[in-house]
Amino acid sequence: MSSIPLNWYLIVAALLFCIGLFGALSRRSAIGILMGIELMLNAVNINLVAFWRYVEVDGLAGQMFAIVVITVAAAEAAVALALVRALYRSRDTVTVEEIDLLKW
Amino acid sequence: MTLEQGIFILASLLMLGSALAMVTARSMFVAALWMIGTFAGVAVLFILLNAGFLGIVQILIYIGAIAVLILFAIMLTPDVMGLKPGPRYTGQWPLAAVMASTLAAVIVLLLVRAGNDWHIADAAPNVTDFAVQLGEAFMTTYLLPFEVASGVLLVALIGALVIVRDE
Amino acid sequence: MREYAVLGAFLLVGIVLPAAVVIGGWLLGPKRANPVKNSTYECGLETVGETWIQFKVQYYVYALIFVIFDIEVVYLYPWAVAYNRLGLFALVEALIFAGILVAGLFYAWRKGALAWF
Amino acid sequence: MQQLDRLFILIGDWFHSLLAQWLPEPVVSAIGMLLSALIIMTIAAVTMLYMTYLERKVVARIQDRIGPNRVGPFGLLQPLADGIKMFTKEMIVPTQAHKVVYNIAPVLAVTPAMMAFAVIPFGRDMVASDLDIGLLYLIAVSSVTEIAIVMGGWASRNKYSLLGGMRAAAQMLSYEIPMVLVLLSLVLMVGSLRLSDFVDVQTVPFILLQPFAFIVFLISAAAEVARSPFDIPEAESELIAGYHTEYGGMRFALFQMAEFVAALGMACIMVTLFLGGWRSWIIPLPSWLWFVIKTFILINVWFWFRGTFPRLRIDQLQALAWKFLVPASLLHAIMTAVLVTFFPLVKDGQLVVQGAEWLTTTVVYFVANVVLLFVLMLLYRPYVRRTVRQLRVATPAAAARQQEVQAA
Repeated sequence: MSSIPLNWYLIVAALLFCIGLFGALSRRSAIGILMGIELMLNAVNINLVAFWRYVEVDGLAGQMFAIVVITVAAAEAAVALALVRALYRSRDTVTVEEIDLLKW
Repeated sequence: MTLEQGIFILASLLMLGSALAMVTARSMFVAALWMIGTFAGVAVLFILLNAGFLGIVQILIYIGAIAVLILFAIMLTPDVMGLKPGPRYTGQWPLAAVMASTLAAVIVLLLVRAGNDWHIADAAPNVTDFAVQLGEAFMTTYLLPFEVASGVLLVALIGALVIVRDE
Repeated sequence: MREYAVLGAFLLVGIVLPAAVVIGGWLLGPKRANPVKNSTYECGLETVGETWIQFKVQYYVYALIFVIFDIEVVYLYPWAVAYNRLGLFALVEALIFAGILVAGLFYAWRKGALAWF
Repeated sequence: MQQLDRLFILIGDWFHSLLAQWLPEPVVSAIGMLLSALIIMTIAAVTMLYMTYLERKVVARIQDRIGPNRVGPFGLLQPLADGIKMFTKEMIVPTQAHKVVYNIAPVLAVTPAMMAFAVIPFGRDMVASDLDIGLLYLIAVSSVTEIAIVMGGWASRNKYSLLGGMRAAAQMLSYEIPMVLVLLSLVLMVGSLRLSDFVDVQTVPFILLQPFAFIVFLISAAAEVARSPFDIPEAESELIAGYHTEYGGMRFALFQMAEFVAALGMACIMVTLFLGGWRSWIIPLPSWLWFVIKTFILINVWFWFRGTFPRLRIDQLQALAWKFLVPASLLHAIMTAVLVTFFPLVKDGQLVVQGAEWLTTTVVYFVANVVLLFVLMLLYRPYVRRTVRQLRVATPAAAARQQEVQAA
């Protein structure tokens, strides 16, 4: 048995998630928002692996889920950053407040 | 306090501290560097959780690939050095701060109250030759995620290429 | 766990040693800074304009393809390790997996995304 | 002989028992880990110093010169003199630079290069950390260097540094893919990611079984550690000195050190994966001595490259990686997967090839590799010809000239 209670991992992950949430909600730069989302995904992964370690003993679902999350996070980052680049080319800015084409 | 707990606390402090520094950094580049610190802390947590494979994958994918991708994307934007004046946050940042801290307070409170009331298994997971187990799982139970992953990656590749190319 | 503890020791020494060398060099070396010495070097001329230069999008394209293929590693390495315990079925599955990604690579090639102009 | 083979292990055990008399067990093992890390890194650093000397000597011989010969006998003290000079130089931080990142970057460049040595078996039972996913760890660690380089380039606030840093990172990540894919075929044969398993299986070194894989790995490794002909990151004629233009004194030395140590690490990895690691060939010497000899041979291959090949242009370099090496290494992995089903080396964690069977296995794998090489050459012939034709008329002036020739 590990000397670290499951609670500790969950609390740390929750805090990380909330910091990421703040970043995603408040940053002006689109890349900053994306980085906040990456933090949130990492927090989720900590939870998945912690539950795998403490609750699910003879199975791989927790880790498998974490790997899928990593895959999707990478795909998401690739597409989102491509979008940022395309926005910058057409609107000359990466600031979300100035990207208001759909706001009429 | 055992050594394991000490390492956990150090890694968590590194992780949360870097995360805070990341969301408050003025320059996007510096923010990305702090993000790498966070990823490293998460990798240490994975290793402490007996998930060494995921810990290494965390370094390989998040630090070695995604962070580099983000750094490259920052290089393509103006104001690489983060010198342009202007606020870091949108106008709604106080609201966001209140929301995030409320959520954090609620979750932490709930977790502390729940205490150790989980169905915790007695034994640690059997992790000898984890990569082999994972490979066998990919070919049997988790065949669908294995094949879907390649599809997701292909779609992401083509989509991003179409969006990003200067025609 | 012991294996990872050794890695931790390597990380610790690997950071402390070069840091100590830098600090030692800073202590030993002369410290006579002046504005000209501390200016940006750039071929010995005065720096012209902003440091920022417009990077080609090509750098991003390479990083993008790299990320996609790097994630493939996470799936293919466990597969390769378990391969001698699995049958021909595993080969077929991995061929499908790799085939889909190769399709992506060839799409990029046909679109000219791999060329450096 | 037995004693000599286990020399370092015996010293380690003796030291361990000495400390265990006074200190509790966890503290002793912690001290042991830190000491082994310190010793391995110190050896790597000293070897790196003499690699600079050796490189200058070897390249000098290739260019019909003598090389350093003033300081000490045969110039043997030259690297020490260089080191002292670097050490006592003034440390300049450009006013424009981002101070913190500027200072951290060189340190972070050295760390991953050094950390690679943690999992390499230097001799029989001589491995600091016998990680079960050692190979994956090596790949992960080597991909971290890029970040330090981008950091150095960015923090200098200098166009050339920034450009050099970006180019270096782009090159490294491009060549990581063929490297990883070619290692996939070795993993298929061995069925493990533990580096000591790789050594155990290699009764016949893998360079004979998979020569094509070795060549691809050699090329990618050269690019990965920015050795010529892939030294674009610091192409003096194009970028002054690349990402470390603004660095001087000890910080510059650390960047250089990172590069040389990474080259040394790559040589060690290649010895472990392709040349049979510490296994002795013909002459029975201590296992660690064989490891050193093989590494020395590979290091000289780096220097031979340096003295022989001209530098590639960045577009050629990227084309080589993505258009040839990646498809080729993928094909190679598929070919190996098929071969492994019919001629397995390892089954359920047990080595199944014995004695004379090695001969047939080696021949089969070798022939398959050669056939693959020929097939690839046939496949790429039209492409190469077309590219060469396009290159001939690349510039407008050349196109005009060709039209003139055709008109006449």
